[in-house]
Amino acid sequence: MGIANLQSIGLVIDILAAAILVTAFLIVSSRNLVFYIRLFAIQSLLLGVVALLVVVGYGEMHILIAAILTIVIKAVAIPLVLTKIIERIQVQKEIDFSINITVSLLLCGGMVILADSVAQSILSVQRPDIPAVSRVLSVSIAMMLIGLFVMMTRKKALTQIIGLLTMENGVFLSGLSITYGMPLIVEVGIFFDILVAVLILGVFIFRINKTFDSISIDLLRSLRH
Amino acid sequence: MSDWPQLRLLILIVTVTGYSLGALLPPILSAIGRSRLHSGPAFDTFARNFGFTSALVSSLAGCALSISILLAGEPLHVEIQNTLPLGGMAIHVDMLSGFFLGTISLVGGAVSVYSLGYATELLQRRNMGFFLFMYNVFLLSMVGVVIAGHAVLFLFVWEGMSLATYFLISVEHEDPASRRAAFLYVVMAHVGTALLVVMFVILYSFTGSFDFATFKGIGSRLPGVVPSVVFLCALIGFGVKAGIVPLHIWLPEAHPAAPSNVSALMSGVMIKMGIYGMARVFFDFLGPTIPSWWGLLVLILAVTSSVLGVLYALMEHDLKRLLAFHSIENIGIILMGVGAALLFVSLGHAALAGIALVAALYHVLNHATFKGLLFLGAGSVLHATHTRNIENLGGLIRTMPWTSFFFLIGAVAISGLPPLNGFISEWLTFQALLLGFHIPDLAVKIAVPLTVALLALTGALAAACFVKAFGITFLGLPRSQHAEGAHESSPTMIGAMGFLVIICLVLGVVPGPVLFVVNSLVGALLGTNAAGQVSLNGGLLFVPTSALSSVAPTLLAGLLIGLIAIPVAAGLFLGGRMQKRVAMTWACGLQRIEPQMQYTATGFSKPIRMIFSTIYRATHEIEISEESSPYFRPNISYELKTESVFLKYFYDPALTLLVASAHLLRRIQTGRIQSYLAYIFITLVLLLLFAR
Amino acid sequence: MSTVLFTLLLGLPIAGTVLCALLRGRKPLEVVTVVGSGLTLCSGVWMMWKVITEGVVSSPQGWWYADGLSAYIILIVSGSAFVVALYSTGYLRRQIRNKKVDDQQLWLYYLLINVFLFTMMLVLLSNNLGFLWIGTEATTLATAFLVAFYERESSIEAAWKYVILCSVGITLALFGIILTYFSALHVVHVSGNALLWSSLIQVAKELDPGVLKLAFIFVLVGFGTKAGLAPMHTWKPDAYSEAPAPISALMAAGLVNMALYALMRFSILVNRAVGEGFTSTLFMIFGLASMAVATPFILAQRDFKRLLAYSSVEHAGIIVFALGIGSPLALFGALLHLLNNAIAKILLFLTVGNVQMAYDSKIMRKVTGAIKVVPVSATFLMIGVFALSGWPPFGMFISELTIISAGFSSGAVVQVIAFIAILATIFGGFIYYTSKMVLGEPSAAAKGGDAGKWSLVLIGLLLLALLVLGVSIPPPLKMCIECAVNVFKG
Amino acid sequence: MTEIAPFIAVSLLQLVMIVILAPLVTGIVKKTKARFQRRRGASVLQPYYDLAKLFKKEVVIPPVSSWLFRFTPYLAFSSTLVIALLVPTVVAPVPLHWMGDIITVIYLFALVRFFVALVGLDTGSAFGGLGSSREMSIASIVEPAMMLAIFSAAGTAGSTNLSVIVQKLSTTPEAMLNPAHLLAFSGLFIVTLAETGRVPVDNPATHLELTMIHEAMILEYSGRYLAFIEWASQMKLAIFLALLSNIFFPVGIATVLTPWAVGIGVLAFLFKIGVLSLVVAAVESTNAKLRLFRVPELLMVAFILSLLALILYFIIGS
Repeated sequence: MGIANLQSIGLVIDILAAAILVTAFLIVSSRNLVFYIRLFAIQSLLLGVVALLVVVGYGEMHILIAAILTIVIKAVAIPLVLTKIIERIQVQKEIDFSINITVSLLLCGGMVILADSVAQSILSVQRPDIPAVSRVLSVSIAMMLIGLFVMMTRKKALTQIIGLLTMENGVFLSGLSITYGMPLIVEVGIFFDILVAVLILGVFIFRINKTFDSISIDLLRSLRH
Repeated sequence: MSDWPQLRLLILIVTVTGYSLGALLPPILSAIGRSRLHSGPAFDTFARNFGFTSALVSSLAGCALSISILLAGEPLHVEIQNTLPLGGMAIHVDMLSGFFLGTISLVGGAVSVYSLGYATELLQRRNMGFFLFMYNVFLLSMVGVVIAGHAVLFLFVWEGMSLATYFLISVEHEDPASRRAAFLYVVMAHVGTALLVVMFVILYSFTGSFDFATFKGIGSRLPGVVPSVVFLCALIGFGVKAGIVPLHIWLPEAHPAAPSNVSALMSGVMIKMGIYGMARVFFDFLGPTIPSWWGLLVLILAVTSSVLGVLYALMEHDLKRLLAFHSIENIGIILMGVGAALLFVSLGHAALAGIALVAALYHVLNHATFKGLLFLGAGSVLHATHTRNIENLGGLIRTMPWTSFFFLIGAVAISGLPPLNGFISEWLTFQALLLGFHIPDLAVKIAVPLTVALLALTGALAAACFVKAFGITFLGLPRSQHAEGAHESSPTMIGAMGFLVIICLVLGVVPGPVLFVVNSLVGALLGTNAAGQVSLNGGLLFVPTSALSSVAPTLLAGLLIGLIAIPVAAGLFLGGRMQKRVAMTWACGLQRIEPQMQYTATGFSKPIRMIFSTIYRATHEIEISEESSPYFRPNISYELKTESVFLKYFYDPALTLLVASAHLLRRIQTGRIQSYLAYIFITLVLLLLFAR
Repeated sequence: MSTVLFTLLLGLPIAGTVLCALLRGRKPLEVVTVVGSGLTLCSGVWMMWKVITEGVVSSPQGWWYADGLSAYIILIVSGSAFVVALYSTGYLRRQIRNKKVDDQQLWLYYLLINVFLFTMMLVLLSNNLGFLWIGTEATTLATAFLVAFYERESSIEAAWKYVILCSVGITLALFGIILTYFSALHVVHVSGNALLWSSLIQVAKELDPGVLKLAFIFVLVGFGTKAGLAPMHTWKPDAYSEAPAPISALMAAGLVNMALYALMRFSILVNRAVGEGFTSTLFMIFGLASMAVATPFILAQRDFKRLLAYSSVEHAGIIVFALGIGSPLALFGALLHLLNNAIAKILLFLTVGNVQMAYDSKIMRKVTGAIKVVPVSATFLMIGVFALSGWPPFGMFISELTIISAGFSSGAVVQVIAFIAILATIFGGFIYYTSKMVLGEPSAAAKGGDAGKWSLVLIGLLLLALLVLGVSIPPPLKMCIECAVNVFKG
Repeated sequence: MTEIAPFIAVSLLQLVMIVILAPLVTGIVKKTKARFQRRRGASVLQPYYDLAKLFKKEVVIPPVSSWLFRFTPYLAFSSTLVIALLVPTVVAPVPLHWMGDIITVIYLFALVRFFVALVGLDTGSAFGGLGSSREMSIASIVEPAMMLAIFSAAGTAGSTNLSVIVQKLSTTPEAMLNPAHLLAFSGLFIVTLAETGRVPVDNPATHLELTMIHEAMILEYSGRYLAFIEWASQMKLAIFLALLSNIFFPVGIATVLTPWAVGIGVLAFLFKIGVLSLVVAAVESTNAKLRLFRVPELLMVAFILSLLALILYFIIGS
């Protein structure tokens, strides 16, 4: 394909990245648990699309599988599992915050700035043969930080899983942006790990709910000092 | 003699293996014994006999080795090849080591014999194997400390010594006091060792080796304040072990807590290891070019230790605590010699330094003997009466004649009275200090007279304290059933004490030979013109001054005994009637004397308590049970406390602070996973900022 | 030849896993696990020997790779696994006797131990940094259920925190790896090899410093969480105190060392690219921070397993500090301390396991006079604590003294003095609590009943090993460590 | 010590001077005090009669007592004899001067005190304990004070050997005109009063339990034993006076062994002792005995005076 297409694809990827960031912000600002999971699903879907574009644009065939895995596992399977969990344990769908939304959003904005500066310092060494997309990289780093931030500020066990997965998405996105992803086998392994992790965490959520009959991790405070 | 070194090496090996066997076999034996119950006790008894006997054998070998080293003069050096990263371990026995080795072996041997009898009652209650293991390890590690020629080996045995002592102190671990004592001891010891590690590592970073040979006289090659840092590390690190005020707090707790044979070793020998370390580092390593404030600092510490030690001792009614405080006092006296030596060296008077150091080292040996003796005596009393509180004792001179006699000798010796060994070393210390008069230096001219004054004060107070200790414990009437039921100790115990008594007498009456050796050892340490300062001829012992001042211990003792003939004769010729009548004398005009009428230890020390009330800050409370009529007060309890300034104003607050801050810092483990995530997040952000 | 070795080291645990998955009943599970881990240890020894004789060993396609460092760590990890497997048999039998564990749990226990061992081997042997990451995440997942073994509230809480925190950390590490990959892509032209350690180390000099610095930061935070360096250590006390004693032992002796291995690997790479200063500063900071953070928790503590957990934080700090010093002597000390720490931690976790069973409590207030209740274990505990605190005649004395000397002679005076001060303080806390537990009259809680003879013999052997290491380092071991140290200097 | 005859002779002279004269000194003091009190008083020879009488009497030994009770009188007497051989009276240097110096002398006194105090506790009577307690407490300040006082004199001679000190000072009289010396003398004088159990520290004439110190310890003694103890303490007084006089006014003391010089020495010694005993008597008669717990303050004064003397001496030298 011609340079023009490449640039247009780059443009699209940029837009998608922006969209992904928006989903991350929405996650931060949303109150509803189900909505939360949906947002994550959309985010993963967009991620998958980005991966596909990389495949199409730069002909990195091994990403294809990664893209498909992303869509299948992250955009479909995991959200389903999580929704099931929610239905199985009738928790109230409200999420309670430890920091209110406006402040959280401001902080996340700050993180985006930090992320961008880090991204710049990484890309300062950009070489012609690696057409990395700067905004995408900063978005991905920002997502990592935001994911971590979500885990820090939300009180439901489930939200922590979402936060973790958001971080994962960020890492994956960064991989796409600067290295066209990892070698295939590695990608597969990573996906496998993530899946297992989510399953195990799901099991724990069940147990927590069984023992504490709530999934609010504020109850998990018996171990101190 | 070409095979001389081989012979000495052989003796060394005998010493070490003896202790090792004594350590290793008994546990096995008593384990076997416990596995088969019927013959268990027999095994334990055998284990005990074997353990202490092999300790005795090693001690004899140790004596032989030290004598051969001290006479031959040239050191024994052994290099042990090994794979440790910090290089091979070396054994180096020079005259200084030899002298301390002799001290250890002398007391160690006597105590081992004593323990044969003493440990019997321990045998029923305790795991004999473990006790013997630690006992022999303790002796072995002390030997190791003095013969070590390599810092790694030194620290190794040094910590081993503390470890063994820790377990020996906590033998009676059901008693919270002994647990506390052991804890206090081991923590203090570890802090001390930490400083020693710093010291050695500093030297290492300059020499690139841990071998003592490379440390010799390094003081002059160290830049700037480094020598002073090394000095301070050594002073504190070794001072903890020596128990100098204000690092002494573990000592009065630990000595009473340990079994008496162990306390004899701790007080007689172990605290001297600190002195050995100081002598090694100050004179052998840091060498002749030193600032004069070192000596002054040591003198101040010495004076404080000796005066406070004896003053606290006077207030004690626990026999072993009393002796423990006297150890602090005597360490102070020893340090007066060391400090004076440092001072004189720094001002370039090697000759005077020689005298001071001879005094210090001789007092090391003397204190080892008579303090060992006294602790063994206290052990016998404890063994016979099961109480350490002298207020419950009395009249033992009739039930325990030998023990009381030996204890009396020890008391006279530690009070520095002629004709016993304490007098000689105190005399030398006085002489050394007075010679400071010849040094034109204001600091010296102030410090020396003060030291002299306080040394004199210490001696007098010590005498007072031991009149109390001996008088209340052994004289008069028994003050309790404990004391009435007392019995004389077993032959081995008496024999051991008798041996130490003989040593005390010999060191006091014929100090010549030992002093001769110490002289040459000091010469080897401080350089030739320090040698032979304390000259001896024909039982006459004198120090060189513008005019001679001298003492003739042998003749003095001879006359003291011989002139007794005169009053005896006078009694014969002047007085016609020689017969004596045992009858009630005036005795306050009472019909008979009740034990309660006797003067108590508290009463005895009251005048001194009032004279030095500013130091004691004594608080007493009197509880009178009010239920009875005001005229009959059946139970009136009187309690008197004298507080330890250092505990109250330094150690306790420090500990409180530490624990409080720990509780404060513990808050960071909140239990909230969010905060944990926040830690990670913050760390990450900070690092990202750090990297840019 | 090398293929056989790799197959053995990875295959044996897998085989163990599969067998355990199929088998039921106590005996066969025990046999499989013990034999499996034993054989793994043997092949580990073989590997070490091969590495010493032939230098680097790697598989034909370059998937697997082992040099002195990894071989040495493999030795420690598989050794710990073997000891723990041996001890677990006795431990679990007693647990079953006390009705604390049912057959289902038993099965899970042995299964997961095998998985755990496999994942650690995966990390230690993989040449591909991606696999290294996968393996690390897998260890977390494998141990998750072991931490939550006794399904108490507290154990579930601990497991949750453990999994979440470690996953977060590892995710960050992944980004670090991607950055490394990114910087390597410029210089390694076969993009498949850009993640391979063997090719990375050759081009290390050409890698971009700036990117590697960032990469190292993420890796440090990530694997630091796994190794339990402060302030990412927070999961450790919870997990260690809730897991069964043998598992705590295996985590403290295996998992930590594995994570430290990953850190060493990256630091080697980064040092080549960036120069010594960067990593050593970070290592020193994190080392001292870990030691300092552990101190208050050791001075004021109620739970003796948490006490040991914090000591594990402290010793991880010690090792990292030594890595920070970086001189060959310091590295030698660090690797020696790695071994000492592994032995001492197993020793102590197993002994306190016995004490805990005898008193049915791990609250120190309730545990006194252990010397009369469980004489042997109590003695081991007492001596073990002295060994752990760096007293002669035990190994840690030598390794710590080595580290201190190395630090001083490389000019890090202030840090080393802080190091010494912290060590002394921590000893105070340890001996305070230990003497309270071991000495005195037994408390009411005491039920008595020490571990079986062979379990005690096993612990005794560990103590003996520490003793030997304190008196002299056996020449073969010295060779191993030197071989590992050479990896750093290349 | 080449020719033995003068050696023996002078040693005997020493003994005579102290042993035989000691009771006389006490007699003089007693007589003077009597005169102060407008009494005629007993003859100056009364102490001799007392001793003779005591020797005649039988010894009663309290049931609660040990061998120490019987041993101590002999030890006390013999040690005092040894001291008598060391302290220059008429001749300096005394023949056995090298046997022991001032430190030895002080420690020998301490030895005696140690055993006498033990005897106080030996009989089990409350009085004995009281006496030895007070004795040891007071000694614990007096002894160092005395040591310092004499050390400051020792400084001049550069030796602690008494004979050397006396010799030096007698040959260089200007050394005596020295502030340090004055301080030292006053210190030593208080010490003498305390050591020999004189008013205002102790009262040898009373047996009133609240006041007595030395007497309380030996209260249970009788006969021969009492005689030796008493005699020893009289010798002690004589020795202290000898020290005071010869260290601070070493005029007339014989430094060569010519009959002439020795004769002068004897006369000088008798004169000085006489004067000093008069002074002591005067002090005793003009002062009241202090309360026991006022005594330490007085002794502290002595201690500080001597210390100042020593420091002063070290700093300004001579």
